[in-house]
Amino acid sequence: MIENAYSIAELMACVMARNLEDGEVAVMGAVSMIPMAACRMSQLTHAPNLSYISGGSGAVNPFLDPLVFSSCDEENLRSEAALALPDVILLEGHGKRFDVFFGGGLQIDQYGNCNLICIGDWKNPSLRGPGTVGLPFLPRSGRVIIYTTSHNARTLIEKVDFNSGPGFLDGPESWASKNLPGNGPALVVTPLCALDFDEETKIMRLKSLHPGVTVDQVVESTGFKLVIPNSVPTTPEPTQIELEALRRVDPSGIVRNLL
Amino acid sequence: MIENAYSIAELMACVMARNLEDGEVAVMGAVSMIPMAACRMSQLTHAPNLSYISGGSGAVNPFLDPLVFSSCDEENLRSEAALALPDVILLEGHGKRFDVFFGGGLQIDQYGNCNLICIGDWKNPSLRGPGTVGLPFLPRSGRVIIYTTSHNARTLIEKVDFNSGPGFLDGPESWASKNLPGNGPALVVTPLCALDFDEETKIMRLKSLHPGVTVDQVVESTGFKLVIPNSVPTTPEPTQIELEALRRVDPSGIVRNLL
Amino acid sequence: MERTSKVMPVSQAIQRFMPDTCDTLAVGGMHMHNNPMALIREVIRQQKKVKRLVTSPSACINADLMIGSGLVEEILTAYVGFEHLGLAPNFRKAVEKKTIKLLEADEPFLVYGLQAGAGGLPFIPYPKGLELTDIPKVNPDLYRFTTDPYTGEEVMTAAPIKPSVALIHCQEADPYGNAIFKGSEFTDRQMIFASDVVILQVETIVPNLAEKYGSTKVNVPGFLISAVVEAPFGCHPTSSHGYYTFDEAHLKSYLKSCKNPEAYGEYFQQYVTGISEKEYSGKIGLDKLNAMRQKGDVSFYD
Amino acid sequence: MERTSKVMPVSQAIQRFMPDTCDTLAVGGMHMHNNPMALIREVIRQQKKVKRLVTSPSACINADLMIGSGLVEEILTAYVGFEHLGLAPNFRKAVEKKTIKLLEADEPFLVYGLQAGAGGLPFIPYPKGLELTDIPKVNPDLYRFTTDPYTGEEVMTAAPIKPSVALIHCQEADPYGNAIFKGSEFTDRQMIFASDVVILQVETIVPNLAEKYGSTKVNVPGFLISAVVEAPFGCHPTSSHGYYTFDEAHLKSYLKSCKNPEAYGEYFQQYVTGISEKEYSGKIGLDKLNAMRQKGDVSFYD
Repeated sequence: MIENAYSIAELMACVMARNLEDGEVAVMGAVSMIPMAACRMSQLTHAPNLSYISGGSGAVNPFLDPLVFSSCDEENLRSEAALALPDVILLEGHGKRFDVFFGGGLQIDQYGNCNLICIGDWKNPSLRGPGTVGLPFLPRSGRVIIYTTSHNARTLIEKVDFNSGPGFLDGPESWASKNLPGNGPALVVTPLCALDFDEETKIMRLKSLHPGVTVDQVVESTGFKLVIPNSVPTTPEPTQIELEALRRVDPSGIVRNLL
Repeated sequence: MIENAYSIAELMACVMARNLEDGEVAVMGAVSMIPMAACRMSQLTHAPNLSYISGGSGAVNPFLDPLVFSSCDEENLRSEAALALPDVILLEGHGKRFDVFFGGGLQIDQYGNCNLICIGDWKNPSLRGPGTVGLPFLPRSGRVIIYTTSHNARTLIEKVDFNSGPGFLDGPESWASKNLPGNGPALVVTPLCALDFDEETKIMRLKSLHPGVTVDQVVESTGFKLVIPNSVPTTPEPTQIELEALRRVDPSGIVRNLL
Repeated sequence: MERTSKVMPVSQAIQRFMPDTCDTLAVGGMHMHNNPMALIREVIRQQKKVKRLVTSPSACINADLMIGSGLVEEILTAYVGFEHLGLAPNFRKAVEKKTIKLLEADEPFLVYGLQAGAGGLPFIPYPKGLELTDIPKVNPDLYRFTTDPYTGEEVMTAAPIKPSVALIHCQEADPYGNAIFKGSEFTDRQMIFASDVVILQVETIVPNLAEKYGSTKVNVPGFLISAVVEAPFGCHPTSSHGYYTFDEAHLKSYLKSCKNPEAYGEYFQQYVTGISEKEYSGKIGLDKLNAMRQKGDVSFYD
Repeated sequence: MERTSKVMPVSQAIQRFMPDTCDTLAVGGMHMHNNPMALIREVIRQQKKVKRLVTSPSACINADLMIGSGLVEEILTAYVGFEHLGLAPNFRKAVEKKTIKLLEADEPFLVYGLQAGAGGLPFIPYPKGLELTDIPKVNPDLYRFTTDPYTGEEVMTAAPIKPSVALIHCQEADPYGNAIFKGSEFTDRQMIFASDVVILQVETIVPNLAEKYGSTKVNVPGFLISAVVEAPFGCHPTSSHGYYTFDEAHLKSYLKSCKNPEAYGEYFQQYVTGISEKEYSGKIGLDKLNAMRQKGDVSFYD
């Protein structure tokens, strides 16, 4: 018997997993415990032909029983195949290899641009972040799933201080003018809600509220004006099947205890 | 006891081997039985720290006991290390990785330019050759050792019909103007003689005559005016030590029976 | 839900994944090694046309047989030959008689071009000195020049190569297309990464490939593979590294057959068009094939 | 004549092959894995200065410790951090306080740049779309633009990276420098190919490495290696793939020590400058180190 109580990080994993389709190929970078769990649980439930590459390790379809913290951990290499990092970079550059790229940032703006570089001016930052690693590949990926464990008005802001992971740039005109191979940001998953992007304005839109969260709470925690539909559904709770798969992937509760 | 009679191809291998120094790194392409034997015998005699890469196989320091015909044969992989072909191309492009590149051609001209493409005009060739493979890297290699098993006036000609492996180009001025990382052709080994290049004119120069060969014979067999020094020594015959090493490398006589 | 196997018969793989006229076909293998002959023979049987054939830096019977079949309009290559056995007769004839268009290239062009194709790079600039051959003069479409923004100097470039289909031989794969090269990879892995569709032939299908060899040896990810064809001895008459050596006698008989059209027709009838791929190994003789199995310690490559 | 071994003690390797002021130093390892810490600690002990430090796309304590030592003038990197353990304190402080010059890069810049350096390529042009970040604006020396000669479009370029010295960890090497990565290679093999001088630290020296693993697994050729240093547990507190995992408690204590200068000085005294590299594993405790050995089936990676 699986305990039915779930954590918010587990719900976030389920929201991501539901967005993944059978046969797709996904890739993720560092500190990606939730996306890794989402991919692996999807393989065990509705998407047995999903493939995913665990960041810098180059591992293709890690078995991840159990899940580990580090994207470059050798445990990832208990996998179907493994690529040297330069090969992963080839795949990321190709433009048609990845259906899904998981991204995030210190800041995420209304158009889904991400920033892993700094808060404030680059020359004189109030906070120096770690650096952007592979996020510049976002415009060459099928679609981008953005996630953050901090839904607040400092993280979700109107415009990133530094664009290190392009989303819809300055909005629909600038995006369209670039004619990029990727389809841009598609989904944002936070501890409060799931969001997508308005087709016309390319501005982030509330998609579903996690159980117990209100629209006001989301609005207050967001640093820009979200698109709010007339009726916003509640994010479905994890099903028994989802929880079973998730806890098989993550028996030690790495995701479960993350938030 | 080693039989002291030697074949011309064996003598050619010895001439090449004597040109290789301890600690150097050499590379060769297809149909390279003589250079491969020369490298391997050098390791067993005077150059234990010589390294060599056997063409397309990517094998580093094949043990080659015995020698094989094909540069891409799996037997080459009985070696110290092995690289994927794109890695060999990186090394060839670097400009400081290889001290020696073994080259050759359907035609070799007075400035050491090689041609593996065609006889006659490219658009209307009287003979279509196989293609040039890696010879364009010659100007980025420390020095080039050219060899041919056909010393005649059709092979050694004044100007190649198609330059697919640059030597000293159109002579000293054009060579100097290019300021290349390599030092150009250094040695030519044929069944009749060894040749080097005049320091000033960059024209091929008779260096030593194989036993029993005359200057006239070489001149008649060469399609351009060689530089002939006043006195031309005879190529020293293989020593007992050289023959022992060579036959250890090539017990089945692949090189021995080549010519 | 069940995971979908990509394993299928050779006829189905070619039928399904290769268009009747293929824009750019890449064939793997280098010299007389790892040539995906089972796939190539089937392409000829099914009379699929090829607008542009791309080879490794050193092609052999893989290209020569296809050219001999008359299905190839143009070829991008740096070498077609039979190494110590001599020139490639059909390639030579077709170029000399101008029945094929030749896109002359050097080895780095193919390596750089495939890498650019694989990585979405617009081109690869050459190291200085490689522009000194006559090749850029005869292939100005693919060899071009631009400015090095760091030095201001002019540099030669290689165009990206993006094959529509690649035919590749790996020694072993799992049913999902994850695969290994037991010996040399040549440019085959690059072709896999650069191509839209990859049809793989293998000696053996191994369900738990990564457990057998360790995942880091399995460097062909299954998601790049469209079909897996089990074709034991499928490289014959070329070698399959770690499995068997090349059939020198057969290659010589092929070369000899090319000297007159009747003999070539007979070779074609006997080994290609007149039989199915299933019948091929029987035609060669299983005893003979087994005798070519690598005699030495193949575990050396494991 | 005898072949010359490249094996030497860590102190000798750094003394002999690293200049007192190193133009460009590349350090291998990614995140908390395969960091060549034995070599790095020795570089700090010998107070070798570094004009430019180049890291893998994700550096960790390898870069942070060197920055903390005050020896680094500028850094070319795409990330310095401790993954799930948080930000890199010395890197962050040095950038915020401008005591280091930062050459901001992204992951592909490092991969492309090392490849260009390794292959003598003048630069690598980026795939379209990667010019859309703000990085090229803040690093115009290294990110430049040229014309794609096939389309006429403007493309962004990555400059070649050619480190004067690289410090790299491989799991095993033979005495001549032929070496293997048991797990992931990250960008370490590229650094080896791009650098003028490579100092290698290994867990174990294995005389017949190619016989043990098969030559195709041995993809670091000895002729690129200047010195081989045997340094068991030499990656501590980071992991060595296939040998041992990272020491999370130690990494956390390092991060904590960075919060005040006294504690950091004490850490330095205790683990770096106050002891020789030989004493390091004793300081950590061999029992503890052995307990971190990979528990699972490491033969999976063989």
